Amino acid sequence: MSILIDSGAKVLVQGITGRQGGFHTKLMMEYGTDVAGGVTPGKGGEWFEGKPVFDTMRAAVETTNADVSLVTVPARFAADAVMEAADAGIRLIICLTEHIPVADMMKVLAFCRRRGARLIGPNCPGLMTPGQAKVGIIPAMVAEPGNIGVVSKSGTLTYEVGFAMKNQGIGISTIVGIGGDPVIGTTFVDVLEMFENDPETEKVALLGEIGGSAEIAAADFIKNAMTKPVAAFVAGRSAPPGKRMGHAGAIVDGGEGSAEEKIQALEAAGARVAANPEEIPGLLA
Amino acid sequence: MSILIDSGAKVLVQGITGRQGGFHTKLMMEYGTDVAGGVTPGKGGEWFEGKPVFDTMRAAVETTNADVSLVTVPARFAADAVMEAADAGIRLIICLTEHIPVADMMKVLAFCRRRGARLIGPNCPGLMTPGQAKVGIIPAMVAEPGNIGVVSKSGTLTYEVGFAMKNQGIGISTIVGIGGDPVIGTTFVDVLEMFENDPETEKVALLGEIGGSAEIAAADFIKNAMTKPVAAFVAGRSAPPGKRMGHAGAIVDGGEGSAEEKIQALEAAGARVAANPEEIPGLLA
Amino acid sequence: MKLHEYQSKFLFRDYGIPIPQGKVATTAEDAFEIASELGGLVVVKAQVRVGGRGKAGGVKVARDAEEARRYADQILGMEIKGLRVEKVLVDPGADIKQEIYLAITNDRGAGMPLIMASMEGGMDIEELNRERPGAIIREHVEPILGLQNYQMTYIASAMGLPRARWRDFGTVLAGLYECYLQSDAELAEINPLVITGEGALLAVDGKVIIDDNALFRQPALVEDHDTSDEQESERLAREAGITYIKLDGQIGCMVNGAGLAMTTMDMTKLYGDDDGIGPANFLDIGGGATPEQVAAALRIILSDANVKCVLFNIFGGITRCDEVADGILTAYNEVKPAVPMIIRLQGTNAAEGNQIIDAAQIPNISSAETLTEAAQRAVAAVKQGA
Amino acid sequence: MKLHEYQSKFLFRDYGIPIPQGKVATTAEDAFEIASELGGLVVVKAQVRVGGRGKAGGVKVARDAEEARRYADQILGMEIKGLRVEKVLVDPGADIKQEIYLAITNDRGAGMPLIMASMEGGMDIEELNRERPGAIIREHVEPILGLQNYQMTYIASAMGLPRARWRDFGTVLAGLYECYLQSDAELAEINPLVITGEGALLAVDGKVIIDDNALFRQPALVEDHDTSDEQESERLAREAGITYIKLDGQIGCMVNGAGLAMTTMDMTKLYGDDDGIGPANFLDIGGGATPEQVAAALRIILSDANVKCVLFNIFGGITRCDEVADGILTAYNEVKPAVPMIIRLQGTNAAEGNQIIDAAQIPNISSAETLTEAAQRAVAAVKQGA
Repeated sequence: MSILIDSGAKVLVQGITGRQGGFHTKLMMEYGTDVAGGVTPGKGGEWFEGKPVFDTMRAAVETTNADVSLVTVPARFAADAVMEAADAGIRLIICLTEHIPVADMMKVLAFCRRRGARLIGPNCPGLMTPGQAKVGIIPAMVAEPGNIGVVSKSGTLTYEVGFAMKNQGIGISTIVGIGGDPVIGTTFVDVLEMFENDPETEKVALLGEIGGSAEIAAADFIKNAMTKPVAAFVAGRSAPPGKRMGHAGAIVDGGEGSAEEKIQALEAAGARVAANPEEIPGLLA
Repeated sequence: MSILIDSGAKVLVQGITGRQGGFHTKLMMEYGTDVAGGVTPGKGGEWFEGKPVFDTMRAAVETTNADVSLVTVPARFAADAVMEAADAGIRLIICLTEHIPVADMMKVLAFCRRRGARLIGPNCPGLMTPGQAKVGIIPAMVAEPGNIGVVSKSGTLTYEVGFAMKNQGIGISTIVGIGGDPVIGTTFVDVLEMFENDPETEKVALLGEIGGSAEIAAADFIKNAMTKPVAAFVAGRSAPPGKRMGHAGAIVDGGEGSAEEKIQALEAAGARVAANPEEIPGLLA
Repeated sequence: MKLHEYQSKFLFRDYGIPIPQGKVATTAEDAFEIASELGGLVVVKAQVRVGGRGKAGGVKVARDAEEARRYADQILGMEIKGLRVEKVLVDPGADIKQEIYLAITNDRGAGMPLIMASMEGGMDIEELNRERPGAIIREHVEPILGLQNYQMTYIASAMGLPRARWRDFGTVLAGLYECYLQSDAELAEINPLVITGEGALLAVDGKVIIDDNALFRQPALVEDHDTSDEQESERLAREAGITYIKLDGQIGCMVNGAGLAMTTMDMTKLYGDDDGIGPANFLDIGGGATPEQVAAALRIILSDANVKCVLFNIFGGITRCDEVADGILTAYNEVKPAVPMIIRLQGTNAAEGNQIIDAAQIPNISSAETLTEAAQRAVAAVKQGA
Repeated sequence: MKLHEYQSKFLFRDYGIPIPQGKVATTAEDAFEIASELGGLVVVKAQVRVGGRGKAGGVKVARDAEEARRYADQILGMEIKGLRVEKVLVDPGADIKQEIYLAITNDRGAGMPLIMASMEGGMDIEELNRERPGAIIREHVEPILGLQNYQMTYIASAMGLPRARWRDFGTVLAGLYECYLQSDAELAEINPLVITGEGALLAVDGKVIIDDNALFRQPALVEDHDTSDEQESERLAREAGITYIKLDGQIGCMVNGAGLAMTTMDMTKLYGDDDGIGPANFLDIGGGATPEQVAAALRIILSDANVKCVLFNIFGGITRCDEVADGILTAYNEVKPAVPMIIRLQGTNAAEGNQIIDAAQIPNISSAETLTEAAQRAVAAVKQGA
């Protein structure tokens, strides 16, 4: 099968009538994702690409029984949108929106946990289970179905690695883009655990980067709880300390979060760490 | 046995060096309650009646492994004290303090639920399992051990009924004073459920009053889930609507919360409702 | 602490909620001045803190300032449900297209703030709730988290508010929640919240009740507390720090503990109702009342001319009945009431307490054993005196 | 957004935290004036937003105003870790009895604010954490609930603060939490928080970093943003809305996506490090960059005289590589860089994109197939040019 989503996922798009929301809704539908409708407050009753638009998530969930939502609304409204989804009973919320203040995310995360909703992101490209469904902006062309699980903090780097794998005939069970923000809903460890328990996943590719200690926690998990092989890459070996490298979370601060310590921890845990992401397919073959 | 507390309960008193806290600590110890110590910020390291005083609940719990706390601090500090107890891992918190703002209690209650702590009160006389332990201000003389569970919104009315039962040779398994505030940690239904599941409790006396709908919920529970007989009294039949009768919660408002509707509901549920609390022992005999 | 309509609305205004540009008058002349300033149709509204002002003739629409003066003159000094009208609010007439109900209250059972909203405003919410409960949208707010934007959208959408009003409604609701929160209100109600002919929202009537336990952190509200319509005896009790509520019966009750105080009232009614006899008041003297407080309480009870008998009911738990008996005698000697007094002491040192009372041999004081006996004897004393 | 020490401390003052009565000087003469006003011992502190100012000679204790002038003259204009000192803070000397560390930061892993406190302040927290981690008290704050009083007592008690200081410490901590919260800080640090000889608390040094994502709701902080120590190229990039960070290498990088941009940097270093060759910058042009933005980015990259080669690495996902190729050529024609440029396009319409680049037949532009090839060729180009 896959983790988190499969062809049975029923998806609502929050901000479906927005530019980004609408564009990716079409691409998701083309890919075969079951988009049940969307929400734009004030536009309830309209239709978008043949799908109903609702004013509220509560109404949308009641009508469609959707269980997954994709948040594409601007940063100022995104925290509210995620909480609305969690409150409406959505089990899996994928938040693409970037530039959400960390203080808001900390509240949102506590709220989601209390409501039993899993949040992916924010500031992430979303999920794709090749051949079944995609929720987010990962391009269809970067992966074919297969047995490698991919989890990553980064967007285009993931596409790059997925595409390289595809070119070498290696397929993917699920790609999970967890995002590069400091506070995110789902961590490497969460996803590694799911892949470990997923019968369709044989090996895992982990794409990390500088900042924070999520890769160190991942290494601990790999060492203590994983039986499946892991190939990894950590971006930012050439990044200077104290400078934020694009992603809000990508900063080596007070000696914490350097690529070196992460690579060392991953290698010590038995992961095979590539110096060049183009080596990843080789490490998984 | 009993519900909520027995002779094994290890109790911390928050505000142990205060006038009220100190006075009742002595009475509880005389009764045989295992008071492990107390907390008064800034007085850590002192002793009270041979028991250690701590600065914080965290330190007190770490040192004593106490599982019950009694909050006796003034209203302005009580919400913080309850949260401190819940955060320190206390399983059962009894809050005597009256005049705590409802807004504070709503927050405290949400916090206690999240921490898995049960709160009794506020503005309640506490608990007593006759012959074993008492936590709170219920006078030792009002009850002997036995098989009647007593749950009540009120203090002196409970003593009155307990004393009347004692004079007729009827003993009590546990007395729970849940308090007369609008928002309280433990309701009639919670306590009825515990009595229903307690092998040492054979019958239950419920002492309610006007205001809110806790007695209606109790009636529903008695009807649907209780096998043990319940005798009840509801105070405030002569109270006019729109006037608050002493307890912050005792007000008939917008036609809701009258004694008549509560009595009707309890009778319809099969409870025997006394018109005079001095009839209660007779209804339980 | 219940606020007057005018106070509630002025408070709403502080939180960005639009209200009519009215003012308060204490004389008919003032009302004329305000109505003249406002021009056109005005509404003259009695400021008393009870429901049903309209039915009692306390709310009148005046076509001009002259008529406003006339109505104010009628309404000022009027008694509504026992309360004297000392102030009227003179509001400009509103062009009402739709009446909305909007309130935030504490939901006791859930332990959470509850928002109630309905397009069928104007009428009594209890009445609406009985007749068409489905017309009321209910939404809880997580007390720690506070009101979220999506909840406002949900309420507006679920109640069927026209979309063009959503934004303004959100402003009003957010303001009302902030008002409820910052004022420690147990109720903050706008009824009706009006949609005017031009599509604006306007809080035409308002009701705010503040949590008495939170008054220590609401100095501004306490300072503005307007008790002009309060009963004299309740004012005295409030000033003495005693919880006293005047009732219609003949038996003055003095009890320790609120639940027992209600019960004592109930007992007098249980045994006296057939003869039209019942409690004259609720009074809880609490746990550690001093003789001075007992005396003050006694004076307040006796200030009610209906009182024909005083019933003391004390259950001594931590409190010792002998000390209470001493206190009662001290108070007696100070106040010297002429009416019969029944004293029932039970619990800790009850025997000693009763001995003290009996030993004093005061002709109009007698002690009783049980609550039942005490209540029955109080009823009998009233009947005898009648 | 990192605040200067003086800004951090002035912000603290707004939240009731006591700070020294110092002022900022931009000239030695100003420093003399301030020191004269303050009287006695003063500390002259370089205002640059990097650590290690003291070791670099940017912090001096002056015995009098004359000495303060001399030190200010030395420090102003000094370069510390590549940043020019444009301002000094002149603070009165404090009578230091004890140095405390106190900070609130975002704990990423827990997703909660984390308070860190230690009686061993003054030194670097990372150093303290390595050497004596047990000396640091750590306490999480529930993000929805906020800091509670009992947590303050716990921290004061657990860190071993003398009891006489608990109340003042509570005021400072509550103020710092409020500051952290209201300012959307990701770090609010006082180090040291000093206990003076008289037992008062004083925030002698401060550091505040604001969450860039929250600047939209921090207009006052944005307005006060002091970039006097910012590098020219980074200022230009910031104004153009491009994420650019200058590094020390020779290969200018232009990439879409932050992770891929870091990776591209890493590849140039992987293949060039042996020859002392590496990335000249981090630059993420994002998803939908216009030709104008590409041109601006190119100009910024080339403003760095170290740059000997530019490497474009674009993975076209939703973005189409042919459109990116057009954009690059437009930018090229505008900027006309003389250095060699390696362009690597992959993903959607990569073939078409490469065709466009090749067809343009610009001598110093060549396309590469893979990232590895592109990085290796960029390294080779730098070596050839050297």
